[in-house]
Amino acid sequence: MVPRINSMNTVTKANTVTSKNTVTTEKEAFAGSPTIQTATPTEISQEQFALEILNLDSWYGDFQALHGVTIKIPRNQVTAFIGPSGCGKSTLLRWCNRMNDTIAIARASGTLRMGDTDLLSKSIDVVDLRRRVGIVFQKANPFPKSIFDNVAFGPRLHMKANRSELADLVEWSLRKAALWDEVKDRLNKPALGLSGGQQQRLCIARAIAVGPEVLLMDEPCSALDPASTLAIEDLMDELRTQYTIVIVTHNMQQASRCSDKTAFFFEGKVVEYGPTDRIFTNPENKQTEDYVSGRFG
Amino acid sequence: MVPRINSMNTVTKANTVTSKNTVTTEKEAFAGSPTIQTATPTEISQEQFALEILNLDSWYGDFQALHGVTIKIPRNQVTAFIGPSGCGKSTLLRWCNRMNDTIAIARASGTLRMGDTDLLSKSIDVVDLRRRVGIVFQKANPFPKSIFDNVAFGPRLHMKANRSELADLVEWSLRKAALWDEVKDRLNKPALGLSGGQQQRLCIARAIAVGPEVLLMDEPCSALDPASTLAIEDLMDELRTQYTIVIVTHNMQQASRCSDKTAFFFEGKVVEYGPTDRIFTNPENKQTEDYVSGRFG
Amino acid sequence: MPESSSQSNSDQRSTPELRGRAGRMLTEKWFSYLCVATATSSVAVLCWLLYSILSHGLPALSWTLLSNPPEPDPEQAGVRPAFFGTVWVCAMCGLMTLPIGIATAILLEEFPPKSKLGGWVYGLIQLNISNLAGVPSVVYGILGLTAFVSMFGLFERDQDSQSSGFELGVTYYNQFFSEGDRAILIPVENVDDKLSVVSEGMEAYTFARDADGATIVDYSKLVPTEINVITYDDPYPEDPAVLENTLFADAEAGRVSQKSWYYFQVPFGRGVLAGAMTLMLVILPVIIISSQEALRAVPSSLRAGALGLGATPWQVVRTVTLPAAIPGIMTGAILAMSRAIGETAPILIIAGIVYIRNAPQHLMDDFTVMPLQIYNWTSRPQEAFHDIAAGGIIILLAILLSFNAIAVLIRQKMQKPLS
Amino acid sequence: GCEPAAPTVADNSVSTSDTAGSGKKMPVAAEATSTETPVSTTANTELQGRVEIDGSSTVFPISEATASEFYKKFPNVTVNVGVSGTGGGFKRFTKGETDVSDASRPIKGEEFDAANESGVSFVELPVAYDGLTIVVHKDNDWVDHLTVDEIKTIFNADTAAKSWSEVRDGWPNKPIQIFAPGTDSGTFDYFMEVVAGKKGSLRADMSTSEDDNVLVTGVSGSPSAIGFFGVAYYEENKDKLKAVPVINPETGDAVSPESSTIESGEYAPFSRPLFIYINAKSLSRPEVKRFATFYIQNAPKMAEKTGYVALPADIYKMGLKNVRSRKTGTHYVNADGEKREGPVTEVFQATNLNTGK
Amino acid sequence: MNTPESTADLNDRVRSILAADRRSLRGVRIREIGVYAVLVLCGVFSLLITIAIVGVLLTETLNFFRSDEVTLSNFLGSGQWTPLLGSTKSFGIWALISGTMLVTVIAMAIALPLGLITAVYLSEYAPRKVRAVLKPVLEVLAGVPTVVYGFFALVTITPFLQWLHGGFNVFNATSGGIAVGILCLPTVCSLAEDALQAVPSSLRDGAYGLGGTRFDATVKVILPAALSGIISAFLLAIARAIGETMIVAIACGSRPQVTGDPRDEIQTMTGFMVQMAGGDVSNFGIEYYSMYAVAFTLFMITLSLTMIGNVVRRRYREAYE
Ligand SMILES: Nc1ncnc2c1ncn2[C@@H]1O[C@H](COP(=O)(O)OP(=O)(O)OP(=O)(O)O)[C@@H](O)[C@H]1O
Ligand SMILES: Nc1ncnc2c1ncn2[C@@H]1O[C@H](COP(=O)(O)OP(=O)(O)OP(=O)(O)O)[C@@H](O)[C@H]1O
Ligand SMILES: [Mg+2]
Ligand SMILES: [Mg+2]
Ligand SMILES: O=P([O-])([O-])[O-]
Repeated sequence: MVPRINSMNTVTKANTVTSKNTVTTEKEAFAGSPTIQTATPTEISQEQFALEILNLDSWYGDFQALHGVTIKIPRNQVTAFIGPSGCGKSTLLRWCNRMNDTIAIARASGTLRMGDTDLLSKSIDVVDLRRRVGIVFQKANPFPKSIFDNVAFGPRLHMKANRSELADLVEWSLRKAALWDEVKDRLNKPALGLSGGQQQRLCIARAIAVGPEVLLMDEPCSALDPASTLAIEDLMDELRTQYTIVIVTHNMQQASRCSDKTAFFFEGKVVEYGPTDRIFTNPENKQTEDYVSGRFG
Repeated sequence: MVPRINSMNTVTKANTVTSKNTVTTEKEAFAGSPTIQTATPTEISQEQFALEILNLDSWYGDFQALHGVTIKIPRNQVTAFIGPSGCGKSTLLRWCNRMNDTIAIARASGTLRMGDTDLLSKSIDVVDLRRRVGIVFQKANPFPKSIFDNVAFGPRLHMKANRSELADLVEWSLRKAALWDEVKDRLNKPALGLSGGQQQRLCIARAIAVGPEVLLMDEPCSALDPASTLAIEDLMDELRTQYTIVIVTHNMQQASRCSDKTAFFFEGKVVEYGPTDRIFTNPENKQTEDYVSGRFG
Repeated sequence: MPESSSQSNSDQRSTPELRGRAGRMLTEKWFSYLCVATATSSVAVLCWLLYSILSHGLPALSWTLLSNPPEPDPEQAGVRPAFFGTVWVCAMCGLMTLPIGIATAILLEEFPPKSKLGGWVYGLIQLNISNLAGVPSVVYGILGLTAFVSMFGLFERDQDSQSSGFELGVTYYNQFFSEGDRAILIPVENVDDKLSVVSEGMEAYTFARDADGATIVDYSKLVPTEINVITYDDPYPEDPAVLENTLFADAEAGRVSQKSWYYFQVPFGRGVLAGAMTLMLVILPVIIISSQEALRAVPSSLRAGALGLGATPWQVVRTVTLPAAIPGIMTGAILAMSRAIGETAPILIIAGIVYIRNAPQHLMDDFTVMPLQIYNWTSRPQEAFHDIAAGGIIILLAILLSFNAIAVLIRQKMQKPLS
Repeated sequence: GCEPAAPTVADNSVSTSDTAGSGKKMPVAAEATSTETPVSTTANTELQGRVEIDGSSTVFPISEATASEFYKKFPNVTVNVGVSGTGGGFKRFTKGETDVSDASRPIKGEEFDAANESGVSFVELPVAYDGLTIVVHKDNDWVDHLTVDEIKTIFNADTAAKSWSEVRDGWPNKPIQIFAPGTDSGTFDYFMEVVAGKKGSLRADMSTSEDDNVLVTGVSGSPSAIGFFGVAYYEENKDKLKAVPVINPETGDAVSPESSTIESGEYAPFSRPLFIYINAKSLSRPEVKRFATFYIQNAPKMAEKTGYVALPADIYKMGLKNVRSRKTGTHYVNADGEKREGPVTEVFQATNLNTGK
Repeated sequence: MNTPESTADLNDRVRSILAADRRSLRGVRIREIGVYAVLVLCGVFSLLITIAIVGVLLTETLNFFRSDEVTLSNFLGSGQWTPLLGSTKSFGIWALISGTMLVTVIAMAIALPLGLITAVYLSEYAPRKVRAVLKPVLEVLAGVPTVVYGFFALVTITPFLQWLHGGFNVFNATSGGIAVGILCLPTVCSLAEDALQAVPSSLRDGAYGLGGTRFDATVKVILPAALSGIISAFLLAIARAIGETMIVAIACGSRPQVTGDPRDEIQTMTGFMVQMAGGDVSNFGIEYYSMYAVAFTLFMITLSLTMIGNVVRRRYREAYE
């Protein structure tokens, strides 16, 4: 156990440095991204931000979970949301692809934009939205089907792909999720036979198989062991070249290792938002400082 | 919210210092504790340790949860157990008052002594043991009865107290648990109407009402907000003058704030055990260092 | 709270005496004895019940009991028509109830109401289902009698018309019985026509015969035949071959019909369909509730996963929730069906006590079911009938136990962990 | 097979001879075929159809036994026999729902009217004698016999004896429990007419059931109980019950219900005929016609087999003739709608036939 | 497959796949609406059943009361139920209700204590192996058809009772009551056990942690906490006993009377309905309608019991929140 933990620490540190330096240069390595047909080059130049959240309020029944949240999430970077439990991180995330629609008492007002699309409007097609904004949850939730069927689930819903196209797509997604080599010989085995970390990567593969532009991750590593966490962090690092990633985490170390920007939430408000380096080394706000230094929470 | 958190930090720091210095002197303020009739003065002088754990192994079915654990828990001090999830902290705690008897598949071998009593022996009277070794759980679990009945529950089982004696005992316990002022006007209201923090303090009051010598606390604050956590920490600080306290916590800050000694567990073994100051500032073991500095877990 | 104590320091508090342990331990012991004794007596009751049935019924168990129709002579009596009646009724009942029940459960669990009014309606349906589950089955029997058997009296049968209100899946023939004891069948053109007068040259059929000369009663293999019509003045034919096709000119016909298994008429009458629909009322709430529980047991993380991939609610149900819940639903359905098999009162109300020799042939056929046959025999005073009733009970219990066993198997084998 | 029995019926060959439904047809030819052709001895699978029977529980054993025998000959004919009591059976029969109605009393005027109204005509067939048997528990050692008056004391609504000591001095002071057929029963009607007359009524605190088996169970389980039903149910349960001899009001003798006394009418006033009624329209169906003739031919045998008593052969002959020639109507209701009283041999005469509308 | 070139190929291919036409959302949406409509129809079906029950029972009951021979005061105020016999017909529903009540009381005297204590045993005391055997056994008991219990009552319980005490009738309330009690026992047991199991184990831990014995934990903490669940289990069992038909039809007899003597023959509401349907009357007349009036009364009684049960259960759900 000991060596694994040590190696984890070293490797992630190295990664963090690399990725941060290469964010801008790697944007060009865009070919092969499924987002290319929806995000045309002109659009890219127009907007720097994948998601713009302006003054968003949100309620569960009478309880206000978010108070005037304003965050602009940059394209092709990793943005981390941190904050104590119950501060509204997940709520905000779940508005970004309208997963909150499944909660009858959830309401929101304010602006939540993706390009020109108002994500909060009634008329928006949530099915299409969710294809464009994928989500990965805290607990890996593979379907009780085969590995192949898990990844092919989304494409089957949305595309008129034939068998070989589907196979290509599954392979590609699993490769992207760094899972291909581990599962290529047992694609027809039940996904529930995979380990926790593999399951979580499978869920990521499943999410990218429908070609989303944004990938939301709600504490994707909190149920995983250190080695799997490491694998997921590496994966995020690779995916950021093609996807805009938003990650919620309770693990300060993780946030500082993996993200480009960090937002600190407290009681439904964004207390501080800025480049990760600054938030962790030189926070402007006393609360932020207390939190990131582990003095409360 | 902001001022509260700040004050919390300052207050607890101050407390920690005081309490550590006064541990030995406050031992004398022992009169009036309900434990007096079982713990005679001669016994006190004989033994420095409330609990002696020597080479304890424990299994759940075939799974070995503890491997040769050896810890001597000093009398009238606070001992903290820390370690990643699943490392066996709760298991050890639950052997100390044989709560593990309720789990059919749990077994243990080794030595677990309280004074001269072998706590693992078959012949031991677990009912009396549990009176002497109280336990407080992670999630407050007040009975769905009135506040008074909750606190009086233990005494009614164990003592031939008349009504006024019972009332005295309840008041005394609630005062000790720093809850009396908040609930004295609604003793007959349901305990479930209290806030989370109050409920947890009620559970502590309930535990001390039967006059235990040792108080085991299994992550008593993990479900609480910062203010309630602060209140519980203050309470522990006061109780250490009369009780031996063992606390399991995931919160490094809490362990360093409140405890006199700390044991770090990893995969069923005690990796390091010693004075809290040393464990947190100058750990001997690499794993311990990684853990307390938040690098893994 | 005495005033003094609120002021006084805890240190002056007197400590009450500890209670003796012996008394508590004694209570503990006796209570545990009581529990064990009670649980044992519950098992003992079951054993008594089983013993009482086995001791009566085992000697009566025989192939005769399985294969014979009920007879006045207990030695000869059997449960065949009742057995097939049960099979028919329960199969029909399952076919109707499962889709409706599962659909209702899906509606309530997977399609949350979108508006206040919708929420109100859902609440009403949910409340209604839990109430329906508590309605005694005999009340359903009475409802079935009015609603299905007689259809509120809306389709009173016309005496002179041969047909009922509405029919489907039936071909009528006029059946004559020839002088040579053969059935001569003449197709009926118009159901309301009066019986025809026979004349030579009519389109007529007889049943085919196999090599041994035995009749094959099969309407699809009818053989066209020439009929020979005579009057009383004609000489009576001697030749058996001729006699077989000979009818008197004033011969009268009976109506026989070839009814497909799906023969359908309105009103249903006391037939299989009415029985099945009545049982449907009885077990529908059971199936809805158990399906709801099965659906609820599917972790919502799976739903969230599918929704997050852009699946519509129905796609979520079809591809994720329903497959995951199927073992649970099946288990519930099987248990509900075993309830249907054992139900007596509603069937008794619908069908009455009848002496039926044949297994039902189609949806509208008269029927009896195993429990009803058992009830019938139970109410006879002779011991011999009690014994064959017990034999019938053993058969019924064997069916039910195998149903339960299947349910348990499904629960254990097929129910994969979902997360 | 049923060939050898049926001693009182001369025309035991009808099963093949009546095929065309013609009364004019010569029995000669038929007789010749019936004894020799194999068709009559082996099962005939050609005949199809169904016969729907409902009604009296008293007649049920005969119908059930007949249906059972009939099935052996004609396995493709479905015969369903229900038990709703005579009255219940007539309610369905007069609406045309059933082909045959069992009855332990003749049809009543109002039932006849109902049948006429709905266009149902029928052939009336007496099938057996029954002795309405009054039974007590087999351990009952005090009831040696009962007079009609004592029976009235027990059963009449106005006297309604609570205990046996009220019935006759010297009998024990035990409560009387009564098990009686339901009000839809022909037996009930018959008993009520004899015991309570046209206007009176029977007491209300009796356990009633349309199923005579339940009555047997009841009486055989209660030492101080009394009940009544058709003799067949007593014959089947002789080991559990004791039949009470009834004092014949004319002769003053105590008479038990036995075949001889029932047949001779000595078992008065409780000797009575049993009937079946056959819907004339159904009778044109070969299977019903077959069943009807089969019923009549085998009635003596079946009656005896089930514990009843066969009627004089003439009555069966006449019944058969009525079936063949479709002589519909009842002999028991006169033109004014009144009931015609008298022994069956006198009433069941062609001259008495009331064909209705 | 694993060579870099093929991976590049794969990227190209996938790009074109992802760029290809999407499935028409319109078709999906239309199907969605269609499916929803079907589901709603099925959901509404259960409402229709209730409407039909109430409608049928109410109309026929009104027909019953429209008759001159029936008055509401006689129906609700009298204990004489003689629709078929006697000089004057009397329709006093209390004769039937009292029979039902007698049977129910006897049944519950058996089912409630036995069921509850067995549930306590299963939930708190039984070793896992015993539990693994006992639960299926009780499930089997619950699945046995009611005619079987009726048979058992008539053929075994009644002779046993008569052997104990000569005063028992062949048909008596006790025999049927005992059989109904046995029938309800598994219901009570499994529902009460569910309620006990639903008590969070943290409460158990709390009680043991304070030095409580099993008895203390069970009687002082778990039973009170599960009380409303247990009560709703009891109510359900009572409703079941009231509605039970075949057992009472076979074993309790057919003499409607107001009596407290458990050895006596009685008739319950359900028993009367079976007697009617078993052929005593068909389709006409006041006696026939009386069957509906009785059914309506029965329906109202069981309905109110389930309603109370629902209320109790709802309150119980909130208990630990
Ligand atoms: N479905 C819901 N109904 C009502 N309140 C809810 C619901 N979901 C969340 N909340 C409340 O909204 C607030 C914010 O919840 P949210 O899940 O966004 O917090 P979070 O920051 O993600 O916390 P965690 O780190 O524990 O996941 C909390 O107070 C929570 O209690
Ligand atoms: N009842 C049980 N049956 C089987 N295994 C158990 C049981 N309770 C605990 N375990 C296992 O024993 C190991 C130690 O568990 P324990 O609860 O002592 O860990 P812990 O250190 O308290 O963790 P946490 O911080 O999550 O409470 C874990 O691997 C756990 O899975
Ligand atoms: Mg969250
Ligand atoms: Mg723990
Ligand atoms: O023979 P009955 O059933 O009408 O008495």
